[in-house]
Amino acid sequence: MLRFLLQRLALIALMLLVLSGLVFFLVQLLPGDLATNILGSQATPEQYAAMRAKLGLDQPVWVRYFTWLGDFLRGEWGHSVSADQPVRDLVLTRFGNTLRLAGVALAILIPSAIVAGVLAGLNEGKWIDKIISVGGATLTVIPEFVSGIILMIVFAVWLRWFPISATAPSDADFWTTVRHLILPSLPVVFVSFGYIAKMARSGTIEVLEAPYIRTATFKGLTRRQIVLRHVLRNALPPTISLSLLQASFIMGGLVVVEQLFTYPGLGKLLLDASTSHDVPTLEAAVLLAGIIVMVMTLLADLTLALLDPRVRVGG
Amino acid sequence: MQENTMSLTQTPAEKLRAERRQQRAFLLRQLFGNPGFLLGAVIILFWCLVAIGWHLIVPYDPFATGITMPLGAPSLEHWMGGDDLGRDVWSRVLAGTADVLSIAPLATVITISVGTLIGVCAAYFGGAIDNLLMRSVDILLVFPPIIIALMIISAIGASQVTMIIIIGFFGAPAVSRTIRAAAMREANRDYVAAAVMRRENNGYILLREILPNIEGPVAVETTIRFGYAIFAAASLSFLGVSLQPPAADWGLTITVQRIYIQVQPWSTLGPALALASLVVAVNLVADRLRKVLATP
Amino acid sequence: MSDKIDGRHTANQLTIADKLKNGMESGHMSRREVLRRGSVLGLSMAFMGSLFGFDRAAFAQEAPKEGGVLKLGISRPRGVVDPLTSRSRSEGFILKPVLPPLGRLQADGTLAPGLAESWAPNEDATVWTFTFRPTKWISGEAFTAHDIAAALDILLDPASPSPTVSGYRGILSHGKYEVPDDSTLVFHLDRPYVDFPYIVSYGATAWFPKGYVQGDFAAGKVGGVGPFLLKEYSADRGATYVKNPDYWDAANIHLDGLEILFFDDDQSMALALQGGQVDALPVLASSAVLAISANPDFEVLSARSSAYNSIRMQVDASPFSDKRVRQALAYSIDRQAIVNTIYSGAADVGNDHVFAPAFQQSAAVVAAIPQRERDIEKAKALLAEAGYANGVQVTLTSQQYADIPQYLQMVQSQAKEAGFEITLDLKSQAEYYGADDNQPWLSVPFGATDWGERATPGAMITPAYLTGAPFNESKYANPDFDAAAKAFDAETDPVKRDQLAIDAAKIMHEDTPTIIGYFAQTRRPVSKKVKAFPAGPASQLDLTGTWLDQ
Amino acid sequence: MTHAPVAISVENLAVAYVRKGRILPVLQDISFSVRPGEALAIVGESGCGKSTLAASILGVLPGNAQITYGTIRVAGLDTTTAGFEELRAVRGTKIAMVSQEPGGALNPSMTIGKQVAEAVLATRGCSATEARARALELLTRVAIREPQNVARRYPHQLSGGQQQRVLIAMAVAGDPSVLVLDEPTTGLDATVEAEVVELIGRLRRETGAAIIFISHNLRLVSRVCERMAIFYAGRLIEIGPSAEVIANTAHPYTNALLSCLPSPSHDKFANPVAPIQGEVPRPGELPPGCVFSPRCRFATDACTSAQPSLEAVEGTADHRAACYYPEKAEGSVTSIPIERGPASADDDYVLELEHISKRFRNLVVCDDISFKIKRGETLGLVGESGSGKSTLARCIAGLTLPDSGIIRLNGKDLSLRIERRSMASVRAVQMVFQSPENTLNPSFSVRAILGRAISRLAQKAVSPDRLEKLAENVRLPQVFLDRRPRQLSGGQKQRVAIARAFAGQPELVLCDEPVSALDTSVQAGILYLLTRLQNEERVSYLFISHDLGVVRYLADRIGVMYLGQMLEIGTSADIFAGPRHPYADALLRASSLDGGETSPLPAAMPDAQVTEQSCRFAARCPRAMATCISAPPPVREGENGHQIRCHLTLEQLCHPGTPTPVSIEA
Repeated sequence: MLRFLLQRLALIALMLLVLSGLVFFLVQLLPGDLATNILGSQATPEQYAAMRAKLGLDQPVWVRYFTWLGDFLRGEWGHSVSADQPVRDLVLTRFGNTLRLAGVALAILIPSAIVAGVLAGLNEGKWIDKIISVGGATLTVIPEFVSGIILMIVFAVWLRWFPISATAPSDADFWTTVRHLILPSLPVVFVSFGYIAKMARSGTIEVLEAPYIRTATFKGLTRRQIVLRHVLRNALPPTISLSLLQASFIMGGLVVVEQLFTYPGLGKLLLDASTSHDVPTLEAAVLLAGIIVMVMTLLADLTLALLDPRVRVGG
Repeated sequence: MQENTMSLTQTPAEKLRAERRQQRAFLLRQLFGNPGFLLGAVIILFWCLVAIGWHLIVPYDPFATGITMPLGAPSLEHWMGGDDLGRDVWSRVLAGTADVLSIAPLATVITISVGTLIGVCAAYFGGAIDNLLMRSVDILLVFPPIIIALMIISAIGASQVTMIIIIGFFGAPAVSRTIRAAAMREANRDYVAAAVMRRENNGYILLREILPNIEGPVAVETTIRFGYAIFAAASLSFLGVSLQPPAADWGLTITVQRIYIQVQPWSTLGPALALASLVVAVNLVADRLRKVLATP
Repeated sequence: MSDKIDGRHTANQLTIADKLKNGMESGHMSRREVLRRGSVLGLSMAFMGSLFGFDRAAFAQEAPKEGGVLKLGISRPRGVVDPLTSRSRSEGFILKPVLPPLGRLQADGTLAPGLAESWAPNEDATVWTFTFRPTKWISGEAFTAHDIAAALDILLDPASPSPTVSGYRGILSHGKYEVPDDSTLVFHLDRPYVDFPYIVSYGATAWFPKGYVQGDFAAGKVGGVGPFLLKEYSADRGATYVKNPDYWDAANIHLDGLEILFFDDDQSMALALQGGQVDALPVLASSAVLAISANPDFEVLSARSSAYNSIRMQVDASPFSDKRVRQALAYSIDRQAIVNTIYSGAADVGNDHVFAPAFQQSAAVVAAIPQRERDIEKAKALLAEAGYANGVQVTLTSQQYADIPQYLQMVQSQAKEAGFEITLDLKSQAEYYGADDNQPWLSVPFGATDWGERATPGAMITPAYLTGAPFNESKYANPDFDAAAKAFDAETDPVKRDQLAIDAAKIMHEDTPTIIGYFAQTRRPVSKKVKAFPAGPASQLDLTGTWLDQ
Repeated sequence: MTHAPVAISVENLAVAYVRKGRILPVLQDISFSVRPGEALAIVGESGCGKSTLAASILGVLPGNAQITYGTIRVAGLDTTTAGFEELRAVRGTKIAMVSQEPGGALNPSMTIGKQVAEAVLATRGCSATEARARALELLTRVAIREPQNVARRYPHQLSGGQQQRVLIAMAVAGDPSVLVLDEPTTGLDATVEAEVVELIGRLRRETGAAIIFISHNLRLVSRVCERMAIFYAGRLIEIGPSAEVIANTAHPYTNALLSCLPSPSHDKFANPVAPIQGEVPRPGELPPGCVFSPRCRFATDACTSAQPSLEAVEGTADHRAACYYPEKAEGSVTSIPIERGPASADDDYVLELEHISKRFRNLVVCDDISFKIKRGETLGLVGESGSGKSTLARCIAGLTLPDSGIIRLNGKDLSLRIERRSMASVRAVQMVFQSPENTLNPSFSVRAILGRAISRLAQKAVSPDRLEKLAENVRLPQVFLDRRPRQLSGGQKQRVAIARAFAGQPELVLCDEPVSALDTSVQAGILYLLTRLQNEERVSYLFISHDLGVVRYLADRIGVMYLGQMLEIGTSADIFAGPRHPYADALLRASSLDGGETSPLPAAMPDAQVTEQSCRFAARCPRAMATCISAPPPVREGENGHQIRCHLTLEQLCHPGTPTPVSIEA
C-alpha cells in the first residue's frame, strides 16, 4: 500500500514537472513582454535591456523555465499586473474560494448521484429507474450557464430562498457560507449528476449480475443483506473513484459558474487573467488547477485502493 | 490483385454482399427500431439540414436589426419574438445552427482521429510507446479543457479554426483511453498474432486487422464526443472567448440575451432549447449505439 | 450651505455674477445653467438665491428618517482599491465615502461645497483660490490645505502610478500651487481654465492624507474625513462603512452605514437588487435595467450624462482619410432607432460633437447645428464622390464591453444599406486598451471607444481631440478647432463662450473624426424604500440627504 | 425406488426461452429424482441445457426464461413456483450450490472467513463468534491448510483450487440435503481437478447429501457419481448407474461421447478417436423426431418422425434410454484409420532449442529450456497453467522475445525477432491458437482470411482453386468460405485457423491448446485432422495441452513443464511406462488414464518456500526430501533421450513411495 502511494506520488511529481513545462511554454506564446509591462512605453532601449537582464529575459528559454520553476517552488509566484498584488496571495485566496464552492458541489453531487444511481440499478427497468435515468440524462445536457440563470430567477428572485451573490460576508458562519454557495454549485451538480448516476447504476447492475451475488443468494441471505454486504460494497468503490475523476470536468464547469455568479474563484481568475494576458497569474492558476485535478485523480486511485482489497492487499 | 481474382467467382461475392446487406439491415433495424434513437436521429438530421440550408428557410434576415420590436413578444410573424436589437429570434436560432454544426463536427473529427490513432498505437505497440503515450494522455487529462482553451485563445486569439482545433485536440486524450482499451482487447487476440506470424507490416495490422474491429467503440465515442464538442463550443462562446457578435451561435446568443430573460425569455430559451435538443439527440443516438455496437 | 459664506465673495466673483445675470437676462442661459455656472465659479447657493431671486424652498427635502444601512451593488473594481491608482468609477465609489471630493457635483451639474468651503478665480481664471473648512481626520489630526498639496505632489509626479496626471495635463503642473495658510490653497494654472473646480472635484481621484503609502486604504489604515468610515474592505466581496460622527455635514447624513457589494456582471447585479440583496445600483447597463423597470418595487432614476461611445475613424488612414467617407458613415446610421432600441429612449441623440445636451452650455450648440439624420441617399452620394460607389469594406475594432457590441451591431446592420460592409472585431476590454506599445484603441484605424462622463466639454476635448493630445485616437488635427476649444476653456463671458462652443462644435461636426450617436443617460435602479438617492452624475455618489424608509 | 425417500425430484420439466416473441424450448420432458446420499451426474455437451436445469432447480432462471411445464420438488417445496422468501428459507439448508468459475463466485471485497461465517449465520441461528469458529471448522473440513490464515485472506489471494474448496465449504455450511455442483472443476488444472473431485466424493460420504454433479466430462463424473444422466439438445436421453451406462451404452450419443475421448485404447493412426459429425441443434431449430437423428448413423424413418421416450433398457433395473435401437448403440461408432507415413530420420531435426530463457519482471517463465523436434514428429508439452508452455511456443513463433537462447530451424540459426526472419522461415513456423473466438478476425470472411494467408505465406496469387483446396484439406465445406467467423462453430473456426497455418506448407506448427476450448466431440475431429495433415504434409508439431490424455494420444515425445522448467522429457511410451518425475506421476494419476485412483497433490502455495537453489516442485512434491530445498536437482538420463530433473535416482523413481516425505514447511 505504501509502495503504491509512493509510486503514485512519484508519478504525480513527474506529471507536475511536465505540466509546469507545458504551462510555461504555452504562456511564452502570449503576446506582450514583461519588461515593457513594467517600464511602460517611455523607457529608453538601454533601460529595457537592463530590465530584461534583471528579469532574466535575455536568458535562453529553458534557463528561464527552471528559474521560474525554482521561484514557483519557493513560493515566489510574481506580481499580478492586472490585479496589482502578489500572485500568490491572489491565487491562493481564489483557490480557497474555489475549494469551498467545489466542496459544496461535490458534497451535494456525489451522495445524491450515487444514491440515485444505485436506486436505479437495483430497480432496473422500473419507473424509478426510468425517472432517474431520463432525468439525469436531461440535466446533464443543460449547459451550466442556462441552468444557472434559471436557478437564479426561480430560487433567488421569485422564491428568495438563496442569495444571488455566491460570496458570503466574511464574518458569516459556516451555514450561511454554504447557503450562498448552493445556488452556484447546482449547475455543476446537474451536469455531472447524470454521468455519475449512470456509472453507479451500471456498476450496480454489473455487480448484480456477478456470480458472487448468486453465491450470496444461494447462501440464503435476505435481499437487504445481499444489497448491503455484497452489492454496494463492490459497486461503490469504482463509482466513487469515477466520480472523483470528474474533477477535471467540474473544474471546467466552475469556470463557467464562477463567471455567471461572479464568484471570485480560481476559474474566474483564470478567465480574467487570460483575457487580460496577466502571465504570472495565469501560470500559477493553471498550475494550481492542474494540481487540484491531479490530487483528485490520486484520491480516486486511493479510494479504489483503500476500498478494493485486490489493490490494497496485492495478489 | 486479390480482389480481382476473387471477383471471378460471382456467386460467393454476391452472397457476401447480400449477407453484408442483411447484416446492415439488421443493424439498422436494431437502431431505428428504438424510438429514442429514431427521435435523436431525426432531430440531428433536422438541425443538419437547417445548418446547410438556413439561408433558404429563415423567415427574416437573422442579422438585420429593427426587423421587429426590440424584445418584442412572440407573435404570428415572429414566433419567438425579437431580440434586444429587434432581430427575429427564430431566424437567428436557425442561422446559429451553421456555427454550432461547423465547429462541433470538425472538432469531433479531429478528436476521434487523433484519439483513435493514439489509442490504437498505444495498444498495439505496447511497452515504452504505450507508457509514453498514456502518461502524456494522463497529463493532458489533468488540464481542464476549458482552461487550456482559455490559455491558448489568449495566446493566439479566437477564430473558428482555433476553436475547432482546441476543442478537437482536447477531446482526444479521453478518446484515446477508451480506444486503447478496446484496441488492447483486439491486439491481444490471436488473429493479430497470426498476422504478425505472416510478417504483416504494422500499418496493415493497425488499419486492416484492428481498426475494423473497434468500429463500435469508435462510433460510440464519436457520438459522445460530438455532444461534448457542442457543449464545449457553447461554453467557450458563453465565456466570450469564442465567436463574436453578431454571430448567431447559440452559446453566444444565450450569453448576450440572458440578461433579458425576465423580459423576453425566448431570445435566451430559443437557442438554449435548440442546444439542449441537439445535445439530447446526440446522447440518445450515442446510448443506443453503445447498446447495439458495444463489444461484449 | 451657510449664509456666512456670502461675506467672502470677492470683487471678481461679483463681476462673474454680473456676467451670469447678463447671460440669463439676454436669454442665453437657463436658470439651471446660471446655478451650475455660479457654483463652479464659487458663488454660494444662498448668494445666488439672493442675487437672482431663486426660491430656496425648491431645495427643501421631505422629512427624512434616520438610521439603516444602505446596500449598494457595483461592478467589481480590478485589483485592490487605492487612491493612488484609482481610475474607475467603482474605485471612486469605494474611496469617496471615506475620502470625499473638494466640491460635490450634483445631478443638475451644480457644484456644492465639500471639503472646500469656497473657491474663486482671478480675473482671467488662471489663479484659483480654494478655502477649506476646518475639519479633522478621524485620527484626530486636523485636515489642512497641506494634505491636498501633499496629495497633488504625489499625484502630479510624472513617476506616479496614478492616472490622475493625465487629467491635469496642460492645465496644472507639478508644484504650481501654494499653501498660504492651513485653510487656503492657491493654484497657478498653465492656461486660463474656467471649469477648474470640476477638475479637482471630479473623476476617480480621492484626496488622501499626508504621509499616505500605497496599500494603506486596503489595510484599513486611512481614517478619512468623509461621511463614512471604512469598517471592512475585501477585494473579493466589497466594503462596509459606518457613519462618521465627526463629518462636517453629519447632520445631513441619515444613514447609519453603507455596504457595497461587488458583482461581475450586470445581470447578477440586477437580480441581486430584485432579490433584495442590495437596495440600489449606482451604475447599471441599460440592458439590465429593462427587467427592473417593469417591477413596481423599484424606481429607475435617470440623469443626463455626457458619456458616449466614440466610433472614431483615424483621419490619416484610408478609407477614412477622406472626410466624405466619415460623413457618409455618419449619415447612414439611424440614431433615434439606436436610442430607442438599446436605451428605450433614455439617451440624447448625438450630433458627432462632444457638446452633449447634458452640459447646460450646449443648449446654444444644439440649437445652432442641425441634427444629422439618417440619409442613405446622401451617404451613398458621399461614398460615390469619394470613389467608393460600390461600397467599402472596413473592420471595426472594439471591445466586448457594456452596450458597445449592441451599438456596433446596429451600426453594422444600418450602415450596410449605405454600402459599408463592416466586420466587427470585438476584443476583450483589456485587449482593446492593451498596454504600453500595444494599445489597439489608439492604433487601429477604425475603432469604437467608450468615453466616460466629464463635467465639462473642455475636459472631453483636451485629452482626445486637441492636436497631439495623448488620447487622440482619431489622430484628429485641426488648428482652428484647437484654437476654438482652448478659447472656450478660457472664456468667462457666457455669451462669448457659447459662440466659441458653437464654433468648435461646428468644426468637429463637419470634420467628423468620430461618430457620436448618442449620450446615454445614467440609469440608477433603486428600491422604493431608498429616498433621495442621487440620480447622478454617474461617477459620483453624494449620499447627503439620502435615507431609508423602513 | 418409489419407496425410498427422495431428496429431489424433477417431473416432466420443460423450460423455454422467450426471444423476440419466439418461444424456444431449452429443456423438454425431463424427469428424474435423486435419493439422499446419492450422486447423479448430468452430462452433455455445451448447449444441451445442463445449466438451465441447474438454474431451474435453484429457482434462479433469468428473466427471459420460463418454466412451461412440470415441477421440481426439494424438501416439499416446488421451486418452479416458489417466491424469493420461500426459496430463501430452503437455500443453504435444504439446497445448496457450487458454481463454476470459483474466482468470480466469491465476493472480491470480503475476507474468506467472513464469507464462510455469513453462510453459517444464514443457515443456523448462532452468534457471530460461533459462526467464525464454525467457519474455521468448515475450512478444515474441505482440506484447506492453515484455515486461520486463509480466513483472513481475500479471494484473489487464493489459488483456484482453494477458491473452489471455499465455495464448497460455504455450500455445505447448512448441511443441505441437495447439493448442486455446476461444472465445479472447469478451468482448474488436472491435478487440482482431481483434488476437488476427491473432496466432493468424501463430503458426499460424510454429509449424506444428494448430489447433482453437472459436467461435460463423462469419465470424470463416473468416478464420483453412481448414476449418470446424459442430456442432448434439451432432452434426457439416457440415465442409469454410471458403470452400467459406460459398459453397456444404450444410446448412440452416449457411445459417441465415450468414443471421442482419447483413451489408452486409442491409436492416432490405427484406431483414431471418432468425431461426431454435425452439431448440437440450437434451441428452436430442433429436428423432427429423435433430436439426435441427424447425427446418428442408424437413424431410420421412425427416428425422424417421433422422439422416442425414455424406456428401460432390457435386462436392467434402472438403466433407461431414449432410443428405438438401444442394442445398436455400442457399435454406432467406427473410426477410420489413417495410414502411417514414413518414419522420420533420426537426426533430421526441424527445430532445435538451446537454453531458451525468459523472465517477466521477477517471474521466470522459461528457464534454460533445450530440446529438439524431428521432422514429422509431435512433441507434446504438458504442465499446469503458469508453467510457461505458451510462452515457450510464442518464443519459438517470434511473438515473444526470449531473454537468451538459440533457436535453429533445419539446422540454421533462426533470429529470435520475427522482423529479422526470412519469409521462408516465417512460412515454415506457424501456429494454431487456443481460443476459437480470438483466432479469426471477425471483420473478414473466411475467404479473405485464407486468401491473405495464401498470398503472404505461400507467396502465390490467390485463386479460387487454391482457396477451395485449402478448405477441402481441413474438411471445411465450400459454403463456409463466404461466411464470417461469428457464423461458424468453434470447431469450424479452429479448422479455418489450421488451414491458415497450413497455407504455406509449414514445417513446424505450434499448437497451443488448440482443442481445450472445444467440446469433446469436436475435439476428436480436430485431433483426427491434425494427425491426417501431419501425415500428409510431413509437418512437425509442438503440441501444448494440459490434458494428458490428449497429449498421450497425439504426441511421440512428451515434455513436462513446471514453473518454467522442463522437469522431464522423453518418448511418450517411456514416460507412461516409467520411471517418471513425481510431478509427471501426479499429472498422470490426476487424469486417471490408467484407471487407477486419483491421488491429489498437496495444494500448497507453490512459491512459498522455493528458492533459486531448490527444486521448483519441492513445495508440492509428495516425495520431497531435505536436499530438495537446498540444492537444484540433477538431470537423470534414461533411455531414448529420456531426461528427468530430480534428486531421486531413476531407480528410486521406479519404486514410488519408498522414502518418507519430510515436512518442508519452515
